[in-house]
Amino acid sequence: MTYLVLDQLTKRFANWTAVDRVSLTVEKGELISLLGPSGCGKTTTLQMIAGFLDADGGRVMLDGQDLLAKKPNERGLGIVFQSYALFPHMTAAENVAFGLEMRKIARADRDRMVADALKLVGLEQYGDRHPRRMSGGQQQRVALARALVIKPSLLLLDEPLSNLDAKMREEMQIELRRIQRTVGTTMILVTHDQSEAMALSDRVVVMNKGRVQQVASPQEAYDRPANAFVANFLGRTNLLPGMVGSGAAGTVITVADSVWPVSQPVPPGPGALAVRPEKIGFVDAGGLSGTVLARVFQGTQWLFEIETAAGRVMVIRQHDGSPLPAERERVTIGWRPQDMAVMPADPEADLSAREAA
Amino acid sequence: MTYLVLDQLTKRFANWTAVDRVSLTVEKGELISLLGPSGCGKTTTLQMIAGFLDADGGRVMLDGQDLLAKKPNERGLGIVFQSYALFPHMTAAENVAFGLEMRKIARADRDRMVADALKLVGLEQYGDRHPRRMSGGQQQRVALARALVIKPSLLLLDEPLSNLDAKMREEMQIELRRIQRTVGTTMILVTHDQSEAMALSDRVVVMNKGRVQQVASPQEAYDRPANAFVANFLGRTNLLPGMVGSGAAGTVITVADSVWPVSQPVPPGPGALAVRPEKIGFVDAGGLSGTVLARVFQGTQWLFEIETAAGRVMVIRQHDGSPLPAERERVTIGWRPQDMAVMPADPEADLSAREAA
Amino acid sequence: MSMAASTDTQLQASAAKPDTHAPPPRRPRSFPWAPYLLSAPGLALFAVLLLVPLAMTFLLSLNSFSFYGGIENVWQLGNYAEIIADDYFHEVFLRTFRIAAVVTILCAVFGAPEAYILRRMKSPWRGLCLLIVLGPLLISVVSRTLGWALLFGSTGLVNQGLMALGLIATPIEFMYTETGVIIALTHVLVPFMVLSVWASLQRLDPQVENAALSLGAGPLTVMRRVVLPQIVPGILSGSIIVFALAASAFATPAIIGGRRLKVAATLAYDEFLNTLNWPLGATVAVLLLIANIVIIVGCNRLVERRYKQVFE
Amino acid sequence: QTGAQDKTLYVAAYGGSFEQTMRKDIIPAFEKATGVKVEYVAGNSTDNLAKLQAQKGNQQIDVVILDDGPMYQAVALNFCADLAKAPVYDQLYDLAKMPSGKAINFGAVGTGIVYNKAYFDENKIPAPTSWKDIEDPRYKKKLVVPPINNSYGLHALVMMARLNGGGETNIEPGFKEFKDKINPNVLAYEPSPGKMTELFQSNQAVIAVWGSGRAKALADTGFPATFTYPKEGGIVLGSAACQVAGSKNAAEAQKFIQHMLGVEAQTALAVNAGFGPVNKTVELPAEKQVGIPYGPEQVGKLLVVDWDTINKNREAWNKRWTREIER
Amino acid sequence: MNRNGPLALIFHVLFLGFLLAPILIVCAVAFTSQGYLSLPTEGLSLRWFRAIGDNPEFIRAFKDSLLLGAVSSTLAILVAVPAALAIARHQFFGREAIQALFLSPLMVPHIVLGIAFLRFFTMIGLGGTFVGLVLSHVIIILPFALRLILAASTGMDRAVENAASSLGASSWTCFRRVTLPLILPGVASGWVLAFINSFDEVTMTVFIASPETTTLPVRLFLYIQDNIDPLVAAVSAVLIFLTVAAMLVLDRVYGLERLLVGKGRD
Ligand SMILES: Nc1ncnc2c1ncn2[C@@H]1O[C@H](COP(=O)(O)OP(=O)(O)OP(=O)(O)O)[C@@H](O)[C@H]1O
Ligand SMILES: Nc1ncnc2c1ncn2[C@@H]1O[C@H](COP(=O)(O)OP(=O)(O)OP(=O)(O)O)[C@@H](O)[C@H]1O
Ligand SMILES: [Mg+2]
Ligand SMILES: [Mg+2]
Repeated sequence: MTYLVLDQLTKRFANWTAVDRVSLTVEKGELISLLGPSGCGKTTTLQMIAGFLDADGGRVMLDGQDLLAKKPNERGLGIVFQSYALFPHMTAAENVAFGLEMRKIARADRDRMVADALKLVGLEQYGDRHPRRMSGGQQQRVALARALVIKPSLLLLDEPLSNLDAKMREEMQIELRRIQRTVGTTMILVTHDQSEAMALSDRVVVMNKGRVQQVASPQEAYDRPANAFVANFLGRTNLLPGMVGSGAAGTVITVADSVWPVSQPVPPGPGALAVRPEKIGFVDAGGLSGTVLARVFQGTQWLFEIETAAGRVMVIRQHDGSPLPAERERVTIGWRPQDMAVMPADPEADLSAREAA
Repeated sequence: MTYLVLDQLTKRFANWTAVDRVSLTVEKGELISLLGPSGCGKTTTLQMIAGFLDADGGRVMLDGQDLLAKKPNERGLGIVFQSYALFPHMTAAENVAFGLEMRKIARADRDRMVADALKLVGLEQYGDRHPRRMSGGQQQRVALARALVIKPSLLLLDEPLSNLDAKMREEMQIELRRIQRTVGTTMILVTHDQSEAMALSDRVVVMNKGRVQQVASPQEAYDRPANAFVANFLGRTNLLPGMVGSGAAGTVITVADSVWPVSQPVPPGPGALAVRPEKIGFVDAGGLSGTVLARVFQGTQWLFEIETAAGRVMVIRQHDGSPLPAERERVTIGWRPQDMAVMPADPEADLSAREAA
Repeated sequence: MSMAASTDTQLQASAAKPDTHAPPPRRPRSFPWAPYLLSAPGLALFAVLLLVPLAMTFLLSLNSFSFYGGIENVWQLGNYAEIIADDYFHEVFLRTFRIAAVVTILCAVFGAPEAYILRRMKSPWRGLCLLIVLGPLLISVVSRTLGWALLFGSTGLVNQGLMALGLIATPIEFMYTETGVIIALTHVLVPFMVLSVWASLQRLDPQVENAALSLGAGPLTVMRRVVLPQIVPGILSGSIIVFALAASAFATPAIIGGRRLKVAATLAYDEFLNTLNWPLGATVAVLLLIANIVIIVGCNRLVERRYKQVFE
Repeated sequence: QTGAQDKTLYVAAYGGSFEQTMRKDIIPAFEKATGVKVEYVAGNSTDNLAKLQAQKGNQQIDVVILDDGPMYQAVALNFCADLAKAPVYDQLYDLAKMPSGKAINFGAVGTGIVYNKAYFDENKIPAPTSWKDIEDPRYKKKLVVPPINNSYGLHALVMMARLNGGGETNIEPGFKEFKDKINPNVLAYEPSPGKMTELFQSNQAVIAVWGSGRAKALADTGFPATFTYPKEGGIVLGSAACQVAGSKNAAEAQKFIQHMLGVEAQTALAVNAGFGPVNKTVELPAEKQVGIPYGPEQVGKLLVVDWDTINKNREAWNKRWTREIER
Repeated sequence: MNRNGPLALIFHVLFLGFLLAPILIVCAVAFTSQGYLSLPTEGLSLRWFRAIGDNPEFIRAFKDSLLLGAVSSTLAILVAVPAALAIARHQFFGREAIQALFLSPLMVPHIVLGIAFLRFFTMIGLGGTFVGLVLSHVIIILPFALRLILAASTGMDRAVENAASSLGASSWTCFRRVTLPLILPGVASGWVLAFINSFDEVTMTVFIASPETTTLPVRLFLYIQDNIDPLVAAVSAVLIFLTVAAMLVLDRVYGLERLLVGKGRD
């Protein structure tokens, strides 16, 4: 059931187009993530949906009604602002209670709901503290509680968890997911954290320079990016130059000292091989050889930088206790052919990505 | 060479002890991360070092001198504020130039350095935009540039990258690391992102409720947490209840339908087995059996939740294309004995963690 | 789900292609009524209660006057011509604006830092000091100037003290001098500056000042480069009030300056009450009003443009 | 009589001690006698004259009391109605009658010199006896003269002209005297009586050209001020009353003016406010006569100025005064 | 919180000294036993304070002034707040003209306004009424209120108001619950300034006040017609005392800090 439709939404600031003809259809109860580099227009898009910025063009339909014709306070949305926008003159509890008061909830119910909401974000003891006296993360959680407590049917979340530690963040993610499931809230989440977007969302919208690059399920966007920008933006990718040619077993691509079978139809000649670092493993033979330049511990995983004849290759291995090469060790790396993608050499990958949108 | 010493630093707000006898020694050129849940006193600690909050007790020595006796503007530190604290009436370039002006750098040099700094944070085109007209991430990068451009010998970073996307974040991390190496800047970084802390820092300081829990290298804190709080805070840990007893091959712990050899000296009786999710693999037999409750895609990895007779167990497997179980599939999980830790059952793990500090 | 998503993508991509350069439908902007509605009550009040009397005053300024005939309903610009031609009036107007300008500057120079200092004071002191700042406004101008006379008169405490100390031989002139008028006006008007800067200081984020400190700026530099530009609206408000009040002040110049130091307001007062030459008095008032508006609106516009960022 | 019961008469006159006297001694008797309620609109002469002009055509005031100078102006501007005939007018001195027949002086004070006796004694300066004494360089910046839009100041100017061979018709010598000889002594040209007292009280001024009534009020506070008529003669300054033209209570207004000229009212004004009685039949006990122009010979000694000439030239003099003397 | 340095404190003390000096002198004069203005050299006396009690019209005028000040400054605030918000956050045609109009009463000598109002009120039949007095005072004190509220509301963070309206607050509620509390320090100081100015006005009020309603300053002005005496000082001293007392009560009941500084700030 189509719930929210953005149709060619556009916003210009003076001579700067912050949001450029963004179109999007969101189903009821869906959780959609907006992803994209800093300054690509995510906040601006949300602000237009919420009604705080006038769109320069395009339409927004909610449940079949023209949203842009409504006043912000009649849109009935919940919003978590990137800058929190807490009421500085109210305590945390008063901040959270505000939306309920507007909905004329009886005093007793209100108090209970506020207490629940504060508990949810782990601030049950901080109800009567003013924002100025709270830490960054605490303020952010108050902002979250304030938006959640009114149980809006559409919730816009602008980097709602950016100042929380991993534990708290995960709890909050689970809460959001639970609310989405039980209350049926439709959510649009702006996040800079790709794993958050991947873990939470039904679909992701990847934006760049004000334009939508791809709308797809997380795994699809990750595994089958629409263009090089998306591929690059969603996690790291190794792009290795090679030469496509015909071997005994069909088309192959030769990258430095290794040869890989190609299943896609690619014209012979210079090409590029794309493979994600976590798909690469250390093999005994039959792969690309190189030297470990650096190994960086990242908690659950190790990041390796390998110097090969085809350039630097990043490799990610899980920190599961299995033996891993040390720095300056000579290694051979390999991957399964189905995990790689081959494309014709394109010196202007980024440019073409923009044009593709 | 000891550079910065915090000695029993304490801060009380009214009846609230935000920072409680924090002691820490930082070497010259070191990059130290402050980690801890939201509201644990990280920002407060930095603010005391910078001189914006008066300490209620304790000392801070920088390079052998008493820092608390100096005025904030004479401490010569660089700071990135959690709330950015940009000068709203100045353009991005003017913001960045401010510190240089204070240092009476000649006009031409200044312009060049500002341009370099803006370029470094990817804002070369935004020099004459005012903060109010910038996105959250852009503002944060201006704040970063402003602190970096003056090349301070001590740099305090309060969640400097929280609003940046993974790509930008990684670039910035590399830059920070480079500056630390080349300029020899000592850095104290507050971050909620554990992988950031792990990847960047020479040592991490884990705090909770105003107290230091552990100071150690990232890997050490991760692999040999000083207490249950640290273990829990740094990445996820499965804590499985079991019964310690004596088997044929020495001490063993029985967890539901599986038995594991114990190498540490643990008294027989009820105990707990701790094992990190990424150390757990799917095995054919000889492990704990259960059912896959949920599998969540997280970009480079998959998170599984397995229902076992000993409770829910989290498992992380790399997204490297190898076949993985589906939801509702019956599986058996296992790990290497050296990757697990066994401790006596402790219902009040959190409390004891606080006392340990 | 994932099927739907991918088709969506396709649709998106193919749909976007053809009209890449077609401008999105423009939304018509409705006329911004809000500001007019908001200022409507004030406008209505002023239109009836101020514009009518002011218009009457303006018409009055076109009349003529003679001692025995009183005000005559003729329409002429003679009064304006008289003022423009007579250098006595030039001197008075010049003095008026000189005093107003100096007072405004003094109030800004002393009032703004005081407001800043007040803000940084601890809780009970701050309220108390704010109250003291309001003090001068609480006593009538008559007793206030009485205080000045007792302090600074030729036989006042200050002069007596200085003479007793042998620092000066003859009393410093204060009463009936321009300096005296300026000091007394500054004394009365500086609270307006403090309060209005105070109101705009409330918005400042203290962390921003901390940021400047951490970058090596001394307290004075912080004030000049970081605080000052942000409180320009407050200083502007204060300056406008102070300037307008100083330029149209009557009581203080009349009492401290005496009749030999005439300013526009005392001039108008004289014409209105002593000679009953209302048309000429009204002309003085109209000219004062016009000059004031030109100066104030000019400065306002200049400052608002210069500090555009802060005013948004 | 029943009609008068709910009538209200608006009387505009000076504030200060005059108001006290009016409210205490004069108005209650009038109210009792006539049953008319009197509302007292306090204000000084210039304010009240301005009010008359502002409310021209729709006057709210019935009786107005002004200094004689402004009263001439009020009459000239047709703010006053003719006085009704009444027996009490026959009991008055001639100087009480104003030429137009529209206003009447109900009290007289004299313009002379006030000085701080304590200061003079302390510095062994002899008491001033002549108008010319205000030119004495010993009073540098210690002399106060009201400006000429005030009657006292005007008197001083006319006096200076007369002493130097001029007069109302030839004011030039007066201006010259002021410009060259008096100006250096003048601390301020101060019209406000309140301010004048303050200058005396704070010892900034020690000598002034002023009125007998004001001087009496100052001396009554215990301040060592002494008033003297210079040997060339003091000048009479009247306080006048008139019925405002267009008054809705004309008859009551006329009655009020007549009431003020009666013996009781005149005595009260003399004793409490220092106004020399204009009613010949008033008799004051000797101790109450101090500082009040009283009796035919004292009143007769006072000089009068020619208001008609003055008013003709007043505008020009004013202009000249502000530009030459007060600059 | 940053603290003030020694230089700042010296400045502060000198500043307050400058402001207080004449006031203290006046208060001292009020205690003289002499019949004229002098510093009490020979013994203190309360005679001039008793003299206030002997002048019941002072007390009545004081009450009138209070009422006038309270009514007119409240009305002025009611009109000034929306106008200030319009000017502070909208760019619209005629903005500067409106601003200049609202400020113009500051720039006309009050004597001129007094006469003009008197003529106008006489014309429309408001002459000598309390309503006329209130209206004329609203006009002359409105600029103070307006400028102070303007100073407080320019540059206010709009996001906070957006947050309120997103939570369902109508424009009015949003104003009442969020905007107003945030600009309250400006509104409060605007009210105080307006009140004080209304309370202190004499040049214009002399013409508009009627015998039935006369303000304290007008009473004093008339009282000193022929003689200044220490009663004026005593009245000032009482005013100061009453103000301080009122502020202390306000502080107890509501919190001066909260009013002038804003809630939840430090
Ligand atoms: N001015 C204040 N008055 C009272 N309590 C305060 C004040 N400032 C901070 N606190 C409290 O002190 C504690 C520590 O705050 P701090 O800002 O140091 O946390 P933090 O570790 O930086 O948290 P976060 O990761 O959320 O930014 C918090 O519980 C906070 O509520
Ligand atoms: N008021 C404004 N005037 C001019 N340009 C603006 C204004 N507000 C935002 N921009 C620009 O519009 C672009 C989009 O801003 P937006 O806040 O939507 O980015 P974002 O995607 O939310 O970024 P981030 O992740 O950094 O928050 C940015 O380049 C920003 O500089
Ligand atoms: Mg944003
Ligand atoms: Mg913090």
